[in-house]
Amino acid sequence: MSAEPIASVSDGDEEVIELVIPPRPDVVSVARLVVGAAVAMDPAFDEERSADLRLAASEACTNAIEAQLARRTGHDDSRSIILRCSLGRERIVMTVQDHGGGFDPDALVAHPEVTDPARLDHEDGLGIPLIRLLSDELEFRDSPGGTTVVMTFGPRPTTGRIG
Amino acid sequence: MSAEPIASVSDGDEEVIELVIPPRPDVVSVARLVVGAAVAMDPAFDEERSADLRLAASEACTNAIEAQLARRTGHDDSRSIILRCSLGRERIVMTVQDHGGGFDPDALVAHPEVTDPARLDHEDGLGIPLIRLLSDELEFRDSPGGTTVVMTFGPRPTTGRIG
Amino acid sequence: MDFRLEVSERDAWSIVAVSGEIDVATSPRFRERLIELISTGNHRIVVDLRWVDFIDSTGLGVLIGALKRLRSHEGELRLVIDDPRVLKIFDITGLDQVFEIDSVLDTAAP
Amino acid sequence: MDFRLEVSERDAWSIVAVSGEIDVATSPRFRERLIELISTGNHRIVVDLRWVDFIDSTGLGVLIGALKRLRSHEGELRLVIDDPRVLKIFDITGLDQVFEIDSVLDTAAP
Ligand SMILES: Nc1ncnc2c1ncn2[C@@H]1O[C@H](COP(=O)(O)OP(=O)(O)O)[C@@H](O)[C@H]1O
Ligand SMILES: Nc1ncnc2c1ncn2[C@@H]1O[C@H](COP(=O)(O)OP(=O)(O)O)[C@@H](O)[C@H]1O
Repeated sequence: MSAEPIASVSDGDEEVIELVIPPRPDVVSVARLVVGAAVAMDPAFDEERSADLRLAASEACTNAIEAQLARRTGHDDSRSIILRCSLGRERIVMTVQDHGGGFDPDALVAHPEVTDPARLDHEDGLGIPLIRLLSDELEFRDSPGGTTVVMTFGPRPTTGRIG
Repeated sequence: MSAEPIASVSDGDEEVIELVIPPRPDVVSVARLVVGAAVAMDPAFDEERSADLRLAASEACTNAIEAQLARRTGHDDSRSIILRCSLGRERIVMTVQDHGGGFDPDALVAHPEVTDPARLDHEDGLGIPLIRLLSDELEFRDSPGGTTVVMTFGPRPTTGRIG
Repeated sequence: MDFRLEVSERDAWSIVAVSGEIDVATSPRFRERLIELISTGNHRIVVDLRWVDFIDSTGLGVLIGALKRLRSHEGELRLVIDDPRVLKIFDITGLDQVFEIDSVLDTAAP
Repeated sequence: MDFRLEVSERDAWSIVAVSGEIDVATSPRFRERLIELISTGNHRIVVDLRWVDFIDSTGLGVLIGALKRLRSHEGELRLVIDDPRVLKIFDITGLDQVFEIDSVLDTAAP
């Protein structure tokens, strides 16, 4: 390495960190680590907001992995999952792309509210509602062989509740 | 998420984790985190060997970033750096690809040995010798616009010394 | 990944102390262990989450499943949480109204 | 990234306690601080690396530069290292023969 301190990169409009992982449950923690490190690059996002992004990343990657590993129509369990964080001005766009065969988010049937005793019959179904709450914008796009979840985050931490 | 435990991926021959980062000094720590997590997926590599791989990754990514940020012929400071860990059977191949304009590793002039007082005139020049020592195999390949460093590691920790 | 689970007894309660991260990789072990405890007759369970750094919806699902099983046995489930980051996910999902949550072990297993 | 540096005085010695990770991102601050100390007349320096989790060749380069500057002032540089992972990089580079390394602060700054 040179002895001189390195000039920092000319501040472009956007910086991208991308992580490509196999569809294995034990790499979701790696995804969270990378998201935490990416968020730390923007001082507008504090520790609490960083936790929101790590949680959203965890949920989206978990869904992507589950879709690819499930024996579902069109799934491809050999393909990688791509997590991408694009850092703009006080705005982070996080995308998770899978090859899980795709799904229709509008066709999802909502479970009863959590305070309804019948809700206890379902261990699942909290992932997408959490992502929706944590992000400022959420979009599910069809992409070749699967889905790309596009989540946009501003620096303000979540305060609302599901439902 | 489904309530059932997920079946693990059918054990292919190789699993790949890839990290794409901008050429910024503060992302080298992210590269180390990802390498640490990748190595942890292979139980044949212990904590000491994992430290070897993290150090080698740090050195290679630092060189890649410095080459891209230096005003050197052919460098491109807007391009990403790609770190890839391929996990095979008790063997990890780590590559770092940059767009730093390339260099000739054989033309590097070695500094005096560290015990020679004249060595103190150089703060640099320890990176590649360290990578060479830590890895089982090291290769510098020309790649479009820059270099791809290919490092191969077995599970045995380093015990030698430079020089 | 960092995940550990220890079970101890305290009067009528089984205390399940979890540490590390509860996610899709670790929750199968968490679920298995809770089901095993409940099916061997431990129907008053405290899950101590004070050393948990991270929990996502997979972990919440395990706790929901445990609560359902325990209720069907007239049992009880209590959680110990003192980290505001962990508490937040119960808060925003509304699950803080479903689980009995204490911040210290002494009041959870009196 | 996690990097902190604190300077204190102890008899004739300046003690520079570093914690966190020393790499290309943090070593410029490390280098600057050492140069500043030396140029303001502190010529007996202990760098306490006991709370350092990681150091690479960039960090070693900073220490080499500091040693050279101190020698030119008839000064002294000592290191305190107790973590075998940190010691290893000094060992494999041969720099353990170049720096005076102690494992406790008391013998480094007597
Ligand atoms: N990826 C790279 N692209 C271009 N030049 C490189 C690259 N890696 C190393 N070099 C050259 O090799 C030299 C020696 O590298 P190294 O041993 O790591 O020491 P240092 O980086 O401290 O100079 C560097 O100074 C640089 O000129
Ligand atoms: N990336 C995806 N690809 C395919 N199906 C998905 C994807 N994400 C979500 N789904 C579907 O939507 C359902 C609801 O997702 P979610 O709210 O995260 O709850 P859970 O994952 O616990 O079921 C999933 O069960 C799955 O059927």
